[in-house]
Amino acid sequence: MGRVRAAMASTVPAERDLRRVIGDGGSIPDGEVEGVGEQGLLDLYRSMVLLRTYDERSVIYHRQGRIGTYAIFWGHEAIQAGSFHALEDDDWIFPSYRESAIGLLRGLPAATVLSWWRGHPAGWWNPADYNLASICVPIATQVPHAAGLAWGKRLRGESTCALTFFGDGATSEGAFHEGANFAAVMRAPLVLLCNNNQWAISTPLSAQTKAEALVDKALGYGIPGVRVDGGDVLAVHEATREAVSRARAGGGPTFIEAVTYRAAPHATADDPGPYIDPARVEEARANECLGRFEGYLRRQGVLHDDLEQAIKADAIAVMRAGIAAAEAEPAADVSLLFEHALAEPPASFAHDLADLRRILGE
Amino acid sequence: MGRVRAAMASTVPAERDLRRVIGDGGSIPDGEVEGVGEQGLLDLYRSMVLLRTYDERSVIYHRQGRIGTYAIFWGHEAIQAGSFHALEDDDWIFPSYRESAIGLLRGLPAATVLSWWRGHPAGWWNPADYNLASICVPIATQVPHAAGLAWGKRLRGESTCALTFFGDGATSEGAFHEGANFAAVMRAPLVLLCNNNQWAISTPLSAQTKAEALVDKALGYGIPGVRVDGGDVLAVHEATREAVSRARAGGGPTFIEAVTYRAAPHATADDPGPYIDPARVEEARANECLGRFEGYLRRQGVLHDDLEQAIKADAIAVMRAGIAAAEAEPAADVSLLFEHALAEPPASFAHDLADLRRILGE
Amino acid sequence: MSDLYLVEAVNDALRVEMERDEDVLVIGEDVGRSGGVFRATAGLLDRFGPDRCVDTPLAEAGILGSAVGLCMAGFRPVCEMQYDAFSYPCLDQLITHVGRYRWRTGGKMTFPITVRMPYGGGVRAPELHDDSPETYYVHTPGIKVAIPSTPADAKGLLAAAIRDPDPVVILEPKLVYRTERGQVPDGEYVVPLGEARLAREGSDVTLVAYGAMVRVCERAADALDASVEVLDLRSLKPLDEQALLASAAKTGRVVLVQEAPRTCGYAAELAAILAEKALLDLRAPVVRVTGYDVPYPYWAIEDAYMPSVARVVGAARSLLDF
Amino acid sequence: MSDLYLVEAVNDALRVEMERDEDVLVIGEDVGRSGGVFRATAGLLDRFGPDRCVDTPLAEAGILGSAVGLCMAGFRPVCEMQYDAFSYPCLDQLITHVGRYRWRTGGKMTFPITVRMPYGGGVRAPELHDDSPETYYVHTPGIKVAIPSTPADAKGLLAAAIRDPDPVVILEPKLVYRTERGQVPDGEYVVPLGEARLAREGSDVTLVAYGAMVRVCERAADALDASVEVLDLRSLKPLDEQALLASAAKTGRVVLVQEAPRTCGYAAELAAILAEKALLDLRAPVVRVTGYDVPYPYWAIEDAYMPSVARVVGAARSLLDF
Ligand SMILES: Cc1ncc(C[n+]2csc(CCOP(=O)(O)OP(=O)(O)O)c2C)c(N)n1
Ligand SMILES: Cc1ncc(C[n+]2csc(CCOP(=O)(O)OP(=O)(O)O)c2C)c(N)n1
Ligand SMILES: [Mg+2]
Ligand SMILES: [Mg+2]
Repeated sequence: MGRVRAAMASTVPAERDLRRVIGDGGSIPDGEVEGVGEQGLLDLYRSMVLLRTYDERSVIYHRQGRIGTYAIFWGHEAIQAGSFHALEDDDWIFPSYRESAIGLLRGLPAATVLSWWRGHPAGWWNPADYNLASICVPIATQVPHAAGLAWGKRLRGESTCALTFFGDGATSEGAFHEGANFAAVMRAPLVLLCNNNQWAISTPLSAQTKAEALVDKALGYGIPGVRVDGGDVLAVHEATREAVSRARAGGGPTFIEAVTYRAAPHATADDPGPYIDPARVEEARANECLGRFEGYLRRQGVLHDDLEQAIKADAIAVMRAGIAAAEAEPAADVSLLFEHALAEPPASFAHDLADLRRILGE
Repeated sequence: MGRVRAAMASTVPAERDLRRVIGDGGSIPDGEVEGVGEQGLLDLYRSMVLLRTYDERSVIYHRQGRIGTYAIFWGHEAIQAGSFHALEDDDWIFPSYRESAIGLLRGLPAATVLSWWRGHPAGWWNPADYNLASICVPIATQVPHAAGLAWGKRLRGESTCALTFFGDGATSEGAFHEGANFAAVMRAPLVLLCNNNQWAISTPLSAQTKAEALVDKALGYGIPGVRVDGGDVLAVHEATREAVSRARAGGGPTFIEAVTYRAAPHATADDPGPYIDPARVEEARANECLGRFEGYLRRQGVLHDDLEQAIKADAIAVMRAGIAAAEAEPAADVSLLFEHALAEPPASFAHDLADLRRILGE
Repeated sequence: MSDLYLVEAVNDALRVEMERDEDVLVIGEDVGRSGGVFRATAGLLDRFGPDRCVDTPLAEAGILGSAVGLCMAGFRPVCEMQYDAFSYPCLDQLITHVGRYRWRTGGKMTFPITVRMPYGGGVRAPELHDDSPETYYVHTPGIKVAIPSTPADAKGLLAAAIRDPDPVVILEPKLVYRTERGQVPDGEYVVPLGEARLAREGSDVTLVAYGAMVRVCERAADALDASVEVLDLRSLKPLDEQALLASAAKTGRVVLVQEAPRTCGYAAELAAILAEKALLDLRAPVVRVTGYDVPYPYWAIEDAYMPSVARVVGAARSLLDF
Repeated sequence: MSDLYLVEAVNDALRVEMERDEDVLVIGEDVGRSGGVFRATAGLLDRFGPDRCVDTPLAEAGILGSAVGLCMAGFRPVCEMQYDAFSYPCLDQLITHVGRYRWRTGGKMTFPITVRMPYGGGVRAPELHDDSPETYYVHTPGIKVAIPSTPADAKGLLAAAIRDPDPVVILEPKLVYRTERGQVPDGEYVVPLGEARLAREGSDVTLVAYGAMVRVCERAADALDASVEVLDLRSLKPLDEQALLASAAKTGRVVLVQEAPRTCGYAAELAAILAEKALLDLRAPVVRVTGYDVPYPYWAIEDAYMPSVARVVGAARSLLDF
């Protein structure tokens, strides 16, 4: 445990350059983000509530055996919602498993995402329908995809840009490095959004890198980098907006390090007990992003009890409908094993399927 | 050609932070490296001459069909010799194909290296005999090897360190990134020596990275970085010495960017005509590292004609003996196909070999 | 003897071998503080300290690449790849260096690297937690490959791999990590590479498998009204060719079972050996029961992808009725 | 018709397809300014500009990974891997994404990526410029693989790959890049994937090969005093199984030739198909003539590693005398 604490200590977020907008309701005053009015604030809030609700319900659904293993993103809502609202609808998003529900903010049915976690092909979607890539499971491998898409959009002369999410651990992978470098060299309009929650499963940031801050990697790619408080939705939003407009203006990619702390298990299968310091987790939970934003909205007089309840009720309704729809999905037909693997399937597929149906007594 | 020149322009080495010791014999005065006396200067010179001779002879041997394709390192001798002499004999070296002859400075027979380029198993050596890893062909893949060796030496409590050479293009590979990060995290006593000759075959540095300087990558690994004039053997030597002592003191790895310019074809098989600016090459050749060092040594009164001729004659003798010995090697027996692939070969190998001998009528 | 789950036997092997030889290091993602996502390395950090059980950065090529260097410093690294499909980033180091470096030194330097990983499907996991990548490893020169199906073999084969002077890849069937317990010898226990295990004797038809498919074949054997032989290969490279040919000679009917996609899967290699060396013994075609040549599916339909008892039974019957 | 070297036919195909479809991009290391280390992409930069013929950073996973994103933007990227053994860093993207992404979208999105590379030995090159990596590609679901042996097929198969909605890997035998010229149709020319070519008709024994080994088999056919059929597969996945089975049915004797290491090589897949579907046609064992299960050697001894005419002749004789 001693060893673990030692690690912990050095993974407490360095305050260095940490941009914030939301105050603490006391000595630190609230700021504002230019151009984000009451409507904008409430849009951010609705998105955060929807994500939070999705996450909390999913953990329950998992316990009830209604979805499979699930990667919890409790406490990451400010990063996801704040950056999302800096994008236009035709900008592309490349999520990792940690942002599995980001599509909900673009109208992707909750049932689709829940089906994905249920291991059901109803979890498929066409990335082009939502400008949203599939959920990426292998760490950092989505970064070159995002670089390629953004590069391609520039080649087409479109003003579209792309944003990809990845974690602190992901920055150790060659795929991150190659993707970030491609984006820089190709002047790809891309936002490289690093969710630095300071843990890669049980591996603390201190065992992942010796960089003082992950944002220091930006210089090595010759791109701008900015470091924000990942628990401050407005700071994330503002930083992403700047990166997006730079990208649209032909300024290429920006690396954003959004610093937060993983205050939940890595996934439903994970037990952080052996490796994480409960006190530090409590601290993070006490300071979690949704509560901070609610305090801000109330201090601004934008949020009041009725509205909060209405918004939360809507989110719960979305999830209720979503899980019901996901569970109403008929069992997937085994033909789906073969059907979409290739646009032009070989003869062997038909033979294999017939054989399989015979065995299954269909 | 316009496109190419544009690229060229931006690949002229930025002077930023470029450390130099050797002056220009005019306005820029000569410096000195503390602790490097006449003997040390002549050791560096002998090594540079031996490498230069190896390289120039090899190009001739290739034309004569006495060795195969060969990666030319003309103009890189200052980087190789300068860094080499900052190491002790039990420090490890991890070369790329570009440093194929670095072993000569440790007593590896020229015949061995020439045999390697002749595709002959006599080109094998035991890395442990010279603390010199095998010549690494896949770009940047030796970097994690060096990180692992250095990490292991630290675990053993030895004061040994390691140095690995790689190019500017190599910094784009995931293998470089992962290796550098491992070295930093494991506090491995390693010198990451980047030979920035500004070209990766036909790809200019400007198409490789948008970083203002490759040394800027060091910050992202949380390690010190230094940028030196790769044509200045004393600057390279001094910088490497500092990195080595930091490594021995437990300070972990250092990234050194040694800036030079590839004034020869990438390899004997390459024709730079279509992509390189001859004027820029001429400039580089006029300012090549051996001549610069000879000027310095003469200004210091350390070198005079007889000595220079003697040293160059020795080097040529080494190469004459080397190629003779390499050519005297008997043809390799086909059993070598199988013999060393596994410490415990499967039965099939004996059968395959017998079969092969039968076919070959042996 | 202890009654252990397969994953516990892996843990036992690691502990015993690390005690036996202090040059043995365990490195990988999450192998230390958490003891591994499957707990295969549980307790090793506390017992052997952070220098011998190392949580590495998240980079598989970095793990295997630095293992090459650790060998040069005299260590015997045991690299954990967290899951089958997450081992692919290390293939470049495996193919270009791990399998070739010894040859490159004229046999002067050995690379006793062990790469171990959970592999295979059927565990209701998200995408890319279900692959059977043995072909990529078996095809690579200079690499040995073993796949246990029982707790005892999981311990013995891993111990053999760690002691082996050559690089060995051990694929551990995660589907049976914690299904049935088995008797495992305490202390040092080695199962030599290259020796198959006759899981069941029979004379009418041979079912050849490894890893999780051995159980499937045993159940198929129960379901068949014939004398069925089940051969658990245990070691894919080196292969116990004699055991394969002997069983084929005995039954003349061979079903080859693998989870991996069919094309160029390991069953193809076995079939090729039979077609070359056992032709006259064969009383019926050699049939393969394998995963399909499609991406491993989402788990709601994974059971239809995995070779099932029914598919193996069907294949065996087709040979018996041939 | 033009009389071209194989590598010139590759260049011709790229030019024609880039003219035909402006979504076709050529990306890779040194494909632009220098026109490729083998000149396969010569002239494309000048003709189509730096947006369509792109010198990328030195990172194979980055090349293939960004190609996935380029497809999402509607392009048809043709990725050059500079050499066989330098394609290994891209295997992770290939296996985890290129071969699976279409399935992952329920077939809604296609990934018309072409990966092409020079492959194979015999060119007196330094280490790792000689591999035959087809198994790694063929075994991967969602990937098609073709290997031409003639200039005309090099053009036609590459054109087919570029137009194909699925990812296709083309391995070009660098040994025959500039050995013999061949007649190549001008302008648009497509050789459909999945159709083998009967290089030579015969009735006593079949030699099955692809790439540079087709020439070796033809020479072996000349050397044999028997009626020899030579089947040039051209496309490994999809495979022209009918052509293989038809020839096996005709001659009853089959020799499978590949440069790659034996274990789990593509010849194993062919042998397995024969053992399952042609058993009763076989008059002799199915034999493989392959590279050995060792690292590709230094070039002074590479001729002993490569399947030779003598080895193929020996194998064929053993079947004829069986
Ligand atoms: C290539 C690869 N290696 C290993 C894994 C297993 N794995 C899943 S999540 C994870 C940790 C990722 O940490 P980080 O990048 O910080 O993202 P976070 O989960 O904290 O959001 C690991 C190692 C994987 N999915 N992909
Ligand atoms: C993984 C890999 N990809 C491609 C190549 C082919 N190749 C050989 S040298 C070279 C350029 C390397 O440039 P750089 O790293 O700058 O080193 P330099 O040759 O300039 O010393 C390339 C692409 C290779 N050897 N390895
Ligand atoms: Mg994290
Ligand atoms: Mg270079």
